Parts: sequence; structure tokens; C-alpha cells
Amino acid sequence: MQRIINDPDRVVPEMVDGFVAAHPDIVKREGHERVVVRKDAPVAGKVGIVTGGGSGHKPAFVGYVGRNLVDAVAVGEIFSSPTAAAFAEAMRAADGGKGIACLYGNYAGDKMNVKMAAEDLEDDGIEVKTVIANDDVPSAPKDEREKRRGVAGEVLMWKVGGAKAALGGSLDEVIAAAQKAIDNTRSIGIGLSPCTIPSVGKPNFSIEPGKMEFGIGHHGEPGIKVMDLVSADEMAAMSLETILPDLPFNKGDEVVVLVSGLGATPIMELYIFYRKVHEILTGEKGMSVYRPYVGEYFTSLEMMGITLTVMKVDEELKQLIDLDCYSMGLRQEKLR
Amino acid sequence: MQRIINDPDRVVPEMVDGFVAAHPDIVKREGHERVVVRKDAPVAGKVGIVTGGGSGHKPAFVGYVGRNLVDAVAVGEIFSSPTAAAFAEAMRAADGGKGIACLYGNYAGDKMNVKMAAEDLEDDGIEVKTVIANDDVPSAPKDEREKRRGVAGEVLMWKVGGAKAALGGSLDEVIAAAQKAIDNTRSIGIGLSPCTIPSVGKPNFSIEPGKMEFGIGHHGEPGIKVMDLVSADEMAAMSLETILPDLPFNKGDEVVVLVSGLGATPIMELYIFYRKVHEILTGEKGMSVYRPYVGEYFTSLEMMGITLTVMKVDEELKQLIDLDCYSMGLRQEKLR
Amino acid sequence: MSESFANAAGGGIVAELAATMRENRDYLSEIDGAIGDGDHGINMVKGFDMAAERVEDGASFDEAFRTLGRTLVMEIGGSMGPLYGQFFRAMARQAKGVEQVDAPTFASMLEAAYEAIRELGDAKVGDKTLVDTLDPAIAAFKEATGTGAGFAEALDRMTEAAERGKDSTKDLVAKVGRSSRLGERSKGVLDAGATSCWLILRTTAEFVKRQL
Amino acid sequence: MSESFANAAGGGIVAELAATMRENRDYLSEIDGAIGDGDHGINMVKGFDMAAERVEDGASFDEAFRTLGRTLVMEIGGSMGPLYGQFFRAMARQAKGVEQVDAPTFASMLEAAYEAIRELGDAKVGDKTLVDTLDPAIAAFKEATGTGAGFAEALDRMTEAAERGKDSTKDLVAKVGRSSRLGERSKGVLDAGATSCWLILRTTAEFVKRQL
Ligand SMILES: Nc1ncnc2c1ncn2[C@@H]1O[C@H](COP(=O)(O)OP(=O)(O)O)[C@@H](O)[C@H]1O
Ligand SMILES: Nc1ncnc2c1ncn2[C@@H]1O[C@H](COP(=O)(O)OP(=O)(O)O)[C@@H](O)[C@H]1O
Ligand SMILES: [Mg+2]
Ligand SMILES: [Mg+2]
Ligand SMILES: [Mg+2]
Ligand SMILES: [Mg+2]
Repeated sequence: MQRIINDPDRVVPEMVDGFVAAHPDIVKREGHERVVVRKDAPVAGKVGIVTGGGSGHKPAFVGYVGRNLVDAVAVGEIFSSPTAAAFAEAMRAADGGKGIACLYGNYAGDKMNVKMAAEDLEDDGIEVKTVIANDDVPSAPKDEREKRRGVAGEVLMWKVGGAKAALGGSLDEVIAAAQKAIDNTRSIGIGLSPCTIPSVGKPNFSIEPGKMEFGIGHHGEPGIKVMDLVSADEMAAMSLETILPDLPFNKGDEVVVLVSGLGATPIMELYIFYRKVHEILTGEKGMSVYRPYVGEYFTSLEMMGITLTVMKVDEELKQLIDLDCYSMGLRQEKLR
Repeated sequence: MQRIINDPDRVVPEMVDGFVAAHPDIVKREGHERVVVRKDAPVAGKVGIVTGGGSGHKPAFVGYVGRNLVDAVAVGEIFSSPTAAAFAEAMRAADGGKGIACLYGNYAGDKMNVKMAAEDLEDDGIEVKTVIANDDVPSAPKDEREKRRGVAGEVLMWKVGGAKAALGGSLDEVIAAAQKAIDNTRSIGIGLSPCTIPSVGKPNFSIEPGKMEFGIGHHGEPGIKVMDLVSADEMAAMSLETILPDLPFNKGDEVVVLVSGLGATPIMELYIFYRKVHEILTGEKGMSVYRPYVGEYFTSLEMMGITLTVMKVDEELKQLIDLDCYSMGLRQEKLR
Repeated sequence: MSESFANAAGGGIVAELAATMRENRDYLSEIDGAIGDGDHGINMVKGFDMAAERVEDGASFDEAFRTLGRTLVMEIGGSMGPLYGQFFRAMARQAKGVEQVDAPTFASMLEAAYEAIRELGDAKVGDKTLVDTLDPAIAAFKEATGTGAGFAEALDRMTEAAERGKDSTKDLVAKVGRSSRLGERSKGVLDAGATSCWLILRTTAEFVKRQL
Repeated sequence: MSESFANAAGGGIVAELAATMRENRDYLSEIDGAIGDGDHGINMVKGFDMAAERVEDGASFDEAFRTLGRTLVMEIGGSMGPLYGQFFRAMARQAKGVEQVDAPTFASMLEAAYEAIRELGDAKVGDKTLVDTLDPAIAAFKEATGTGAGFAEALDRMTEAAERGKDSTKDLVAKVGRSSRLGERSKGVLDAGATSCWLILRTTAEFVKRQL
């Protein structure tokens, strides 16, 4: 395993140490060693935005702690849910008196741990509401949307929820905005190589050279099919053909697009892929791209691959997407 | 080759297309198809900051075009210098009437092409001065510093030069600041895997599993030695032991630290490495970290590996490093 | 041999469970490694050892289980933390306030534990999880007591059924959890959670029998 | 056979050079692939073809070289663009205004080209670059004319020396350019630039001889 680590069982705490040392202007560690908190949290009178999940998806999750984004994150082991205690501490650290919006992904462990953490907080009289991201189209048919995984669309959910909270939204308003964001969002991933969890030491699945897994999940969950590697343009077209009819997105829609590498993909290739996505959306599909994001937003250790996320926006979502924000993984000024 | 491309010979123009489509708020393309220009360039009355180099190092070079950073970039083929024409066009596009500071790396092709471009501009009465980054310690002994390559320290050179120009510095002042930045900067890289130029189709060198190349260059240039893979902490310690005595950095110094992945390194590992760098610098070395940067700042396609850059700062450099900026690869608000 | 044991004297159970996990750590991780991520032994030992340290001297059977459950929920994370955590918390709840734990109490503890797992994890028999151990084990215990067997005898029936249930997972295709991503390729090896569940039930049965 | 040719009639040179590059494209890339990045043939064909298209009908020898030089400098990039670009620009400069190109003029063209390459690229004989072809080729041309050989004869001597120079690169260790990163491992194959330089000199010699 060609990696830059010390003890494979200590990658997560050491990563958190390094992260907190590197971003003293944005985050602090508080209460629990697996909880990373926005430096000025709790913000009194603001709904607290909390998330969390397994590690190995940098910038997710800790990279989205920051101004107008997430207030506190519970950090799990690699690809493994954080503890209920970590979620509970994150919620407590984010509590500014207006309740907690816990915006996270649809994974069994996370659901169980969030549920128990929320019960804990509610025992203390702090209201917790949740939105569970399920933007990954390939992971279940449309009529079983509740089974779909949450993937890179979570970034847009945090952006929207974080902005709504920052603008003074009530807990119900924040939850409604985040829910609307994820309901309007569809994603898909393509994997070209596996990744290796350091404590395991061997790749978590295998892809033959010349093949790709279309519809792969963020932990290597199997996709729609393993097929011959195609060109970037074909990948873009196939991905759009899979996700656009699912919402459905229609001619005239304004969309936010997020393209993320899975970890090892050279950044230039993300732009080659985005080029075709942009061309198809604004060309034959007759849509307009309100704001594109291209970069490493939600990765899977050193997996080679790419994900595409499209969100349909209305006036409210546009306003929330446009709000400035400042975290390690997402820094933005007003576009317009 | 497991990659997301179309025609291997068209990765660069397609990347530029995608980049310009994805960042309409920051850049435009002007005059020459291999030139990327800051959206509001030329800025009248400001020294124009220009750079350029081979592609495959994203965010470098186009990712540093933006406010208070670089005004125009000449884009080369993968790992190959841009043409003199592209450099010349970039210079022309950046010309706000106060001259051009071309801040680039010490590579034979770039030097030749910049030289010819500068002669071209000077024929038109536009003054061009250059700073050639040579921060890579392993590439030549200290008494042959002029032979050393420019690596991730170029990011700090652009940050400083860009800020000086934005604050109204004259061409000589901008050149002096950028030169001071690079003179105060030392870097080193460690490679754990090779990378593949798409048009070549095979890895550009080889590293056996369990080995690493200490002191590797950004294109796979050989380093100080090939050795057994060591822990992240040891990598950090070895890297510091190599670069700190070279300036030398001393007890009490304030430094900016930049840790960059080479492309395929999971971001969490950059933080594990930074953790130890921070500990050693602020502990046994008795220095203080004025500002750390950890992320993908200067990569080598999908190479697995890491680079460490340390810059000693004085009051002027601190002020320039602190100035806000906004590009794809570097977005920053004032820390203090 | 009596038909019940004193709740107050049962606090040693967690130390014994922790010892079992330590003995089987590598084995459990190896099974998990074949179709999961290879950390089940590590996860279990980490949680049970932590809990064993926290169980106070002289703790009762239900208090020990409560400490174990809380520790797993709060400190282990992943899926196993909450699942086994709620499992032991539910058992503790049924035994709370009971002076003598008899077969009906034990049956209600098992049922509550099963209910907690089902509520949280939503796995069914045949999904290749610990439910494939738990479901037949509980059925066997109740069947035995229903047909006149004593507490000890019923515990033996439970352990045997648990082992058969565990073995049955070998030929199953994983439907939930991490190994479900392998589809058909998940066949041919035991499920790690089903194996640890069998070890938990067997160790508990042995412990209880020694208290009777 | 005469001892000079009309500059005005020499514009066909670039088309011939481009044809040579096309014929040898794969060969040059293959050599470059062994110790470089495998694009030398592609780079050369791209630049020479582009230039051949731009050379106007009826262009002179020096005008054709000027167009070639400018195209390489401006459009090819890397190291070869400026190096061969300045090479041909320098040749053009020496022939400019000359009506009949004779051996002394040709010698000064070669010397100016060499000087341009040296100034820009800083490579020395033995560094495994095109300089290893160019240096002995020029020496042989001047040696031949100095000892009374005619223009055509001197061109043959030049081509032979260029070939020997090119062949000498096989046993050299690369000191500059991309393949220098291989150190000792760069031995055993020809240098791509040295090979293309030999092709350029040979093609030019053949062209000039036909004009005499
Ligand atoms: N929803 C569920 N219900 C019941 N058991 C489950 C469920 N999900 C997973 N499991 C059990 O968890 C075991 C894996 O545990 P472990 O390796 O500790 O966790 P992880 O999969 O997070 O690494 C599986 O063998 C399976 O028996
Ligand atoms: N500084 C230099 N001086 C002379 N020739 C050089 C120099 N650097 C490189 N070369 C020549 O360039 C050739 C490689 O050309 P090419 O493959 O087109 O460029 P690149 O190395 O950028 O891919 C080498 O074989 C060598 O002969
Ligand atoms: Mg696990
Ligand atoms: Mg596991
Ligand atoms: Mg090249
Ligand atoms: Mg080459």
C-alpha cells in the first residue's frame, strides 16, 4: 500500500489533529475528539447545522465546517459511521438555541447513530430535525427513492441548509430548504479503480483495466453495470441520460452542476468531463447552468473516478446557493 | 490507462474549454486558445502578473488566475512548455500599462519561450521582468541554486507577487517581492507512484511497491534517493531536515507552510503529514507557523505523493500573504 | 440446579463476553475480511473491553448489560455499535428490577433484544446478518421451555440453534450491510455478525448455567 | 554542377523537410518514447507541416526558413519549438539579401544556427542532444571546403558526419532535456533530437545539391 500514513488504525484521529492545526481560522475541536466545530460555534439565535459520516471522503465532512455552512461534524472511522456520542456532541456544540438541523446521508449506520443522538438531545430539550440525502440515482429504482444513498449532492444540501440558517431561517425553514435541495438533486458516479482502507490494506473491490463501474457508490458499492471504459464525452452523456429523466429535469430548467473527482482523478479530467456536461445541458437539453462546481468535493480515498450531480434551482435555491461561504472545501463569493 | 479523457492529443484544449465554462466568474479566454485570462484583465494601472507552464499540474497554472493573483496564463501541452506565442499573448492580455511580471518555474523550455515572448513584447515597448522560481532543494546543490527547479513554492510566489501588484506596487517592487518570496522558500517532494501522460499511455517512470522516491520532481524527475517507504511522520521529519538547513530557517522564524498532494494522495493523508510538520516546526524547531496551506495546490496528474514548501516571512511577506484572493485554486479571506 | 439465578450476582457476564471476543478477535476479523472490511473482531474487542472496564464491581446482570449497551452505542459507531448497543440495552431493560432471572425473564430479554435490532437495522432472516443467528436461537429457547425443558436445557437448545443459524449464513447472499455490495460473490463464507452473535449467546448461556 | 544556387529558387526546402518528418514521424517518436515522452515525431510533423502550408509560392530559400523558424517558435512550444525555431531563423538571417547561396554562405548559415541553439539551450557536445549531430556536421563541412572540396562534396561530408554524430548519441548519457532524468538508464538508444537533426541536414543537403 503506497500511502502517507503512520499507524493504519490512527489515520482518523491524526487527520483530525492535522486538520484542526491547519485551519485554526475556521474550526476548533470541542468536547469530543471526533467532533470538529466551526470556530465561532455555537452561533446564538441560529439553527445549528450538523452532519457527519465515515472518513475518507475529504473534503467531506469536516471540510464543510465553516461560515454559512456546517456548524459541527461527527467524524467516523474510514467508511464507517461516527458514534452516537460523536453525533450528540456535534449537535450540542452547534446548538445556538434554535434547534439542530442534522443533514446527512442515507447509510444504515449513520441513520442509527443519528437517531440515538437525536433522542439524547431531545431528552435535554433540544429539538433535532433531519434531512437524509438520497441523491444517488443508481442505488435504487425511483419508486424506492428512500433506499438511495446520499452522495455528492450532500454538498449542495449543506450549502443550501447552511445558507438558510445563516439568513435567519427557523428550524422548519432550514429543514424545508435542505429537503427541497436534495429532492431537486440527482447524482451518479463512475469508478475506474478501487481504493484501499489503510487498516484493511487491500483494495476494497476490483476493476479490470479497460473497464469502468457505471453507477458506483462512494465506498465502491456496485453500480448499474461494469462495462468497457468509454470516452469522457460518452461518460458525460451516459451520466446525464441516467439522471436527467429521474427528476425529471426539463427544457428551460436552471441547474446547479457539481462534478467531483473521487480522489485520484487528475483535476484536468474533471474539466474535460464538465466541458461535455455543459455542452449537452446548455445545448440539446435546453437548460441553463446557474452555477457550476468542478473539483474535489466528495471523494473516496484514492479511487479513480468521477461523480456528477445536478440540482434544479428555483429563486429560493438560487439565493441560498449564491450566499458567500468559507470552509476548507468550499469558499465562495457572490457570483452575481 | 484508466482515465477520463477523449482524444489523448486533445486533453489540453478540452481542459481549457471546460475550465473557462466552469469559471465564468473568474476567467475568460482571449486572443490565443492556449491563454487563460482573468475576467477583468487588463487592470489599468496595475502590473500584470503572468505565468505559464506545461499542463497536468492543476490547479497550477490556470487555477491561480484571479483577483489579487495571476492575470494571465500560457497553457502548454502536458508537462511541456507553452509556446512563445502563448506567453506573448498572455503578457499582452495582462498589460495594464505598468509592465509585466512574468513569474514562472525554472524549466529549460519555459525559459526559452518566455525569453522570446519577452523580446516580442519589448519590441512593442512593453516592459517585461521575470522571476524564475527555484525552490526545489533536491534538484541541485545549494551552490548551484540557479539550476534548481521551481515547484509548489511557485504558488507562494504568485500569491506574493499578485498581492504586491494589487496593492499598487511598481514593476520593480512586484519583482522584488516575488523574488524575495522565492528566495525565502524551500520545497521538497516525495513520490510514491508514477503518472501517465495520456498521449504516451504508459507510466513515466516506475516505483516498486514498498518504495518511495525522496526528492522527486513534478514530472517524475529523479530525487535524492529511492528508499523504503516510511511513515508519514518520518516523511515529514526527513523533508524538514532536508529543507530547513538549506535557507537556513532558524529558531524564532515565522513561516508559511504549504503541503500539496501530487494528485492521487487522499486529502486526509496530507493532514496526517501536516500534523507532524506542524508539531516539529512549532516544537523542537521553535518556529511559528504564520499560515498553513494544506491541499492540492500543485499536482502531477495522478501521481501518489506529497510536497512540502516552507517560506520564511517578514512583515512585508505577511501582509502580502494575508491579502484576500479569489481563483479556482486559492481563495482566501484575511486570516487576522 | 435451580431454575433461576440472582440478578445481583450476574455482573461478571460482560468480562466473560469480553474474554470471548478477545479469543476470537482474529477469527472474526478474518471472516469479515473475506466479504466485509475486516474489522469486526477489532470493533467488538474495542467495545467489549471498554465496557468490561466500566462495569462496576458487584454490578448486577442488568446493570452490566446496560453499561455494555451504552458503551457500544456511544463509543463504537458504525452499524455494530448501535445494533449490539441497543441489543444489550434492551436486555438490561427487561431484567431491571427482577430479583431472580428465570427462563421466562430470559426469553423476554432475548425477544426485546431481537425487537431492538429489528427496529434499528431492518434486517430479515436470510439477509446474512446476526439476525440469522438470533431468530432461530430465540425460537429454540422458547420451543424448549414451552415443551417443558428446564432453563439450562433450553439454553443448550438455544446455543445449538444459534450455531446452526450462524452456519446457515455461509450459503446466503448478503442483503444488508457492507458485504451486500458483493451480491452473489458474498456467498461461501460465514457472516461475521452472525458468528459474533453465536459467540455472545453461547458465552451467555454458559455463564447463566454456572449461576443456576 | 555549379558552386552556388539561386536563393530565390530555394523555397521548396520546407516542403521537403516536412515530407521527411512525415516519413520518419513514427520512428522519431519511437526513439523519443524509449527515454523521453514519445512525442518528438508528432511535434516535428506538426510544426513542419504547419510551416510548409504557410510558405508562399515562389518564396526564397531564406524566406522559407524564416517562415519555418517563426512557426516553430510561435506554435510548437516545449524545448524543440524555440530551439529549432531559432535554428532556422538564424539560417534565414544569414541568407537574407544573398542572391546566390554558395558554400561560404551556407557555412555561415550553419554556424549561426549552431550559435542560436547554443545560446538558447546551453547544451554541449556529449550531452546527448542535437548538438552531437550538429557540431561534427559543421566541422566536416568547413573542413571539406577548407581543403578544396566543392559545395556538393562538402554537403556529402556534412551528411556523413551528421550521421556518425547522431549514431554517437547511442552510447551517451543524457545531460539535458527530459531524458536526463534517467541518468545512466538513458544509455543504449539514440537521441531523438540528434536523429531529427541528421534528417534535417541530410534533406537540406540533397535539396541543395539538386539546385546546384
Ligand atoms: N442492518 C443490519 N442488521 C443486522 N445486522 C447487521 C446490519 N448491518 C450489518 N450487520 C452486521 O454487521 C456485521 C459487520 O459488522 P462490523 O464489521 O463490525 O461493521 P462494519 O460493516 O461497519 O465494518 C455484518 O456481518 C452483519 O452481521
Ligand atoms: N537544451 C537543449 N539543447 C539542445 N537540444 C535539446 C535541449 N533540450 C532538449 N533537446 C533535444 O530535444 C529532444 C526532444 O524533443 P521533443 O521530444 O520534441 O521535446 P520534449 O522533450 O519536450 O518532449 C531531445 O532528444 C534533445 O535532442
Ligand atoms: Mg468497519
Ligand atoms: Mg467490518
Ligand atoms: Mg513532449
Ligand atoms: Mg518528447
